[in-house]
Amino acid sequence: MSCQLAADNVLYANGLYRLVYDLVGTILPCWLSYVIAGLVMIFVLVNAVLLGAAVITWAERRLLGRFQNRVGPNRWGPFGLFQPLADLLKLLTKEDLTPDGADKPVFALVPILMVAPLVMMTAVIPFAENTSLAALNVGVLYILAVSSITSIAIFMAGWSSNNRYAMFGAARSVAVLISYEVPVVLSLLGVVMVAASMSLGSIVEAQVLPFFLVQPLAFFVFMAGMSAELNRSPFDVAEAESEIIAGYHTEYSGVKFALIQAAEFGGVGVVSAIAATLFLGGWSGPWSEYLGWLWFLIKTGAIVFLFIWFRATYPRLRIDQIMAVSWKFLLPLSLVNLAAVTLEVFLLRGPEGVLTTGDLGIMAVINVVVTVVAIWVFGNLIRDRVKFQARQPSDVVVPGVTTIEVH
Amino acid sequence: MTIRTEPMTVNVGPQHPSTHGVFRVRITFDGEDIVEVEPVFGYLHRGTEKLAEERNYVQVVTLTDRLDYTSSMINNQAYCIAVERLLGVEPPPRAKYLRTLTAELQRIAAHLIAVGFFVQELGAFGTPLMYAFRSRERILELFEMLCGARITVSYMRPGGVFADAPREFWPALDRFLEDFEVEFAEMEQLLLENEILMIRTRGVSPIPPEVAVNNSVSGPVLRASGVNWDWRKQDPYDAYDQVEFDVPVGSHWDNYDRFWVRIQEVHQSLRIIRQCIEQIEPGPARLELPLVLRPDPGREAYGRVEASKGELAFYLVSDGGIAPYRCKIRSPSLINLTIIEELLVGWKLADMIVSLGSIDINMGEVDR
Amino acid sequence: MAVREWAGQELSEALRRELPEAVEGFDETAAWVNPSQVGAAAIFLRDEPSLDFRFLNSITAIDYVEYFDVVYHLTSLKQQWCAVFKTRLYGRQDLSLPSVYQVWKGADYQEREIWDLMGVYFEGHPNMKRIMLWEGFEGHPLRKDFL
Amino acid sequence: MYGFAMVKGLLVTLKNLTRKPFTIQYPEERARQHPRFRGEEFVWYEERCTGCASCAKYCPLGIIKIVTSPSESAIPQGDKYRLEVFDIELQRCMFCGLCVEACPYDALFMGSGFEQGQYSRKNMVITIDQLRNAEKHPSTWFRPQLEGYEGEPSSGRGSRSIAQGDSRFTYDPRGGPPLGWREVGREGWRWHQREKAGMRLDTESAEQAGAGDE
Repeated sequence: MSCQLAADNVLYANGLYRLVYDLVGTILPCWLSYVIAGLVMIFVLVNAVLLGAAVITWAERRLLGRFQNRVGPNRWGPFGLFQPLADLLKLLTKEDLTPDGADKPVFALVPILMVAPLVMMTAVIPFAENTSLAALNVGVLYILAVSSITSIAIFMAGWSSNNRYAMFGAARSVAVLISYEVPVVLSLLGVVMVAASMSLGSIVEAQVLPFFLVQPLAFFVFMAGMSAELNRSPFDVAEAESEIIAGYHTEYSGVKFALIQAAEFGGVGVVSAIAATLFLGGWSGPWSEYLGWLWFLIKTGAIVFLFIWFRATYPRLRIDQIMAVSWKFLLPLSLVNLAAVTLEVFLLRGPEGVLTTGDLGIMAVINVVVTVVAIWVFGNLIRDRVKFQARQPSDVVVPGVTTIEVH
Repeated sequence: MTIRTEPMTVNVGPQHPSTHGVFRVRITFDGEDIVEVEPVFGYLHRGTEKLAEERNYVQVVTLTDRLDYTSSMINNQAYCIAVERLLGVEPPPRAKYLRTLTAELQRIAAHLIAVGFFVQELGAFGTPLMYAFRSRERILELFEMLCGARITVSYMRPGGVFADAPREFWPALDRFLEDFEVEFAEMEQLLLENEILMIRTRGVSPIPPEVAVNNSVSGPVLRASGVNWDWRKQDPYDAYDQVEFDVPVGSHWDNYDRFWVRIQEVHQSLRIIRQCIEQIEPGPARLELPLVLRPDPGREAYGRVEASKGELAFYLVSDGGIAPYRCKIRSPSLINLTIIEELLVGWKLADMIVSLGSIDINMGEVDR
Repeated sequence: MAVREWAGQELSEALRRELPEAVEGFDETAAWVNPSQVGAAAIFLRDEPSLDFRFLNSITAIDYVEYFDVVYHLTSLKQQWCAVFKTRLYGRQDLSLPSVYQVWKGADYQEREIWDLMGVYFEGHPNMKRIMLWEGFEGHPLRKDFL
Repeated sequence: MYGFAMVKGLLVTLKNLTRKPFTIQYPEERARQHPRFRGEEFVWYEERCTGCASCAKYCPLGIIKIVTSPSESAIPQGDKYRLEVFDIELQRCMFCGLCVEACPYDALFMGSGFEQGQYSRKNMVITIDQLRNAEKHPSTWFRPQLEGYEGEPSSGRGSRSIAQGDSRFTYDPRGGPPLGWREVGREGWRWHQREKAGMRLDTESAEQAGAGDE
């Protein structure tokens, strides 16, 4: 028997899925081959995320090492490439501890809830032309919706651990996640508006000029917001190791810890992939029908590098300052971006409602200026808040000693 | 509607990533704000003062290495000055210069640690710390050249230093000074004006000078509070009366000033080292003293230096025996901790770690 | 500009002018103060502008078996001078001294340490308990009879 | 512009990314070890030792155990005891070097190794046989005669007297050959002629050496 996938199915666009579906469909009933083909794709995606997480842990440790003028892990395999494997083996052999007084089912559920949204997010990412598992026409919305599941998982971890540091981490994390959703969503609105679609595939195709040039402000806000949502430096308060030990996952050990780590670094990978898709043009590039995956990987890698670079450079902000950055800096910036893009789209688009490459170029020029001005204005507004007056000199100053004073 | 909250007591330490050793503070939080602080000490108490009463005057030098293990040269110096005052002897000038030089090298190393960990506690993931350790490594290598050990140096002896510097020390020192300029400038570029560091530390936990003085705070913390008190200036020991340097003083009394004062003191230490290299003359590096010292009974001496953490003093009392009858260690780290309440109460959890880092305690010295 | 160190006689005379009953005598470097008068002497030493000892360097106790000496090292940052005063406690049991915590808060941990290791109790200290050793530790290890 | 210093910071870390790491990959590479390095295994020259136990007395931790008995041959010569036990409890040693400083005959030296890790504390005691049989790579700690420029005036601004970059050590404890007891002595051949410590143990070669010196 032969099965035919309906052309309006969200999975239709994925060539690999159709291949598996057709292959299995020759011997099994259609509904079963639908499920089996789905399971095969899920297997591929889960492994892609976990393998990506492993590679990113390795890259992060190596790169942090080099940023810090040392070598990083280099003992296992060539360039230490097997280091994540060794770490995994170590974590698997460790005792899986559940603290006394913990809410056990919730505690055990957390690692799964951390990884699941990541894998779900990868379903709509186009790795190359026509390779997203589901070519959802509301892909951006789907990603935003699924990514906020993580905050629940983090709060569950903090709550169920019966540990005060974990509680601190969870409370901080939820506060951060909720406030950073707003600027991130607003920054993505601009992208959606220019691309005139919520489907990631169409957004990639709309990027004849990559959107990080067309909307640098949106890219900036998105990266900052995503750093916060991923608990990456300089917004890594939720697991600020110098303050609250490991934050929400203080009590996790063994396999659960491995999964949480995987979710964390996998998150970096997935978010970088999304950023690459939305702002760097995803798989588009020369010979994109053959090398699309390569462009995609290179662009994703570039974003991952940015994340690691920031982590290597910046100290952490305090929780109230992070809130201030979100509401007083990133939110106005995203609104400025939205207003600018709305006006430009309204004025520039042609009679049939399409933006040409020339229009995008004009937008890029205007928006670069807007970005510089907006960051300068709002940066100075923030700076005025953190200026401090020098205090009165004390009366116990010893005369006759040459001193130098801070200004 | 009012939300009912209840305070939460957390034991920060003795096992916590950033308490500088086995220090424990019992903190009561209201949300993230600190309401009550109670430090708990003693996890590293080794009874150094009692041990010193059972060892002869030279053997105690090895104990002083282990007080503040990030600045053992300065500990040696303080102890040797106390013993010299007890004996009423004066080391030869070359020994004085060698002591000054090594103490300043050690001060750079200790301040590098202080600054590195301060920024680490702000959340910079190891990068400034690694840069600090990169330079500190060179200093430790110089110490290894001088005396065969890197941390527990035991370099100084009552009456001088154990031996003159080897010949290869001087070119190595020159090379270090050359490279360190570049490396330290890099670190300053990374940190000194960083906006995140500024907003995290400016205005946080200011200590007014009156409070600092009343709490017997000394060292960079006192100077950051606007008091230009430096024992190297006020009571010059060794060769400090021969060299010129400035005393950096804070004007905001906050965490940033404490950080900034340390950075500036590194520059001043470099100045002192350069002058020492210029001024040092050939000569003996150690007084001919007997192996076992016996000061006159009934004598007492208070030998103090400006250590990297503050005023480090040894109060020695002799009963005429070969061991000190009483060896009191005035440890700056412990006494600087007196301001912990003024420093922490009312600030947030994140600031607490940074403020603790800014007074730069060392548990080896706090608990002794 | 070295810091001037007060001779014992000088300090004892300065103290005697205001607190004649507090001074017991002097030696080369230090003035001897009556144990019961340490609190009053401390307030005077800190607040009298011609003395201005606002900085307490250290407090030390020394066990001489028959008696304990407690030594206070003081500095005036403004006037740049240092002084030492001592007090002597006879006996080995139930020793106590008035605390100078309210005068110099820097005495906080040092007094606790002396209580912990030497067994000299400081009356009026708000938190007089062991600092280095745990509560319930028997004896005071820095005493000469502690093995 | 506010935020400019943050960009500067990014450039600093980027510059360091391209720089050669300053760390040393230990088993393959080794850090330069300085001749004064106070290393683990002690170097002991029985020929020089009189069994006076100065080292044991001067050790701050009291970890050196020496048992001697009068030796028949040496009693008339006045100064030599037979050593029966010479134990150094390495696990408590803090390598302060005071024993070396106390030794009046230059019989005890700090070693120059640092790879004596053991799995059992029992193995951390250096016995007299181990001391006798060990390869002798003494450190120059408190032994200026090994540094090879004894007698030269120590120059203050010594940096001028040596060309930049020329930091070759005059004596390399690890790389060089093991040193015998005659090579590490502070004193001239006449000292040995006077039948001091060690002559009795190794009379023939000592005489030859003495003759060679003449």
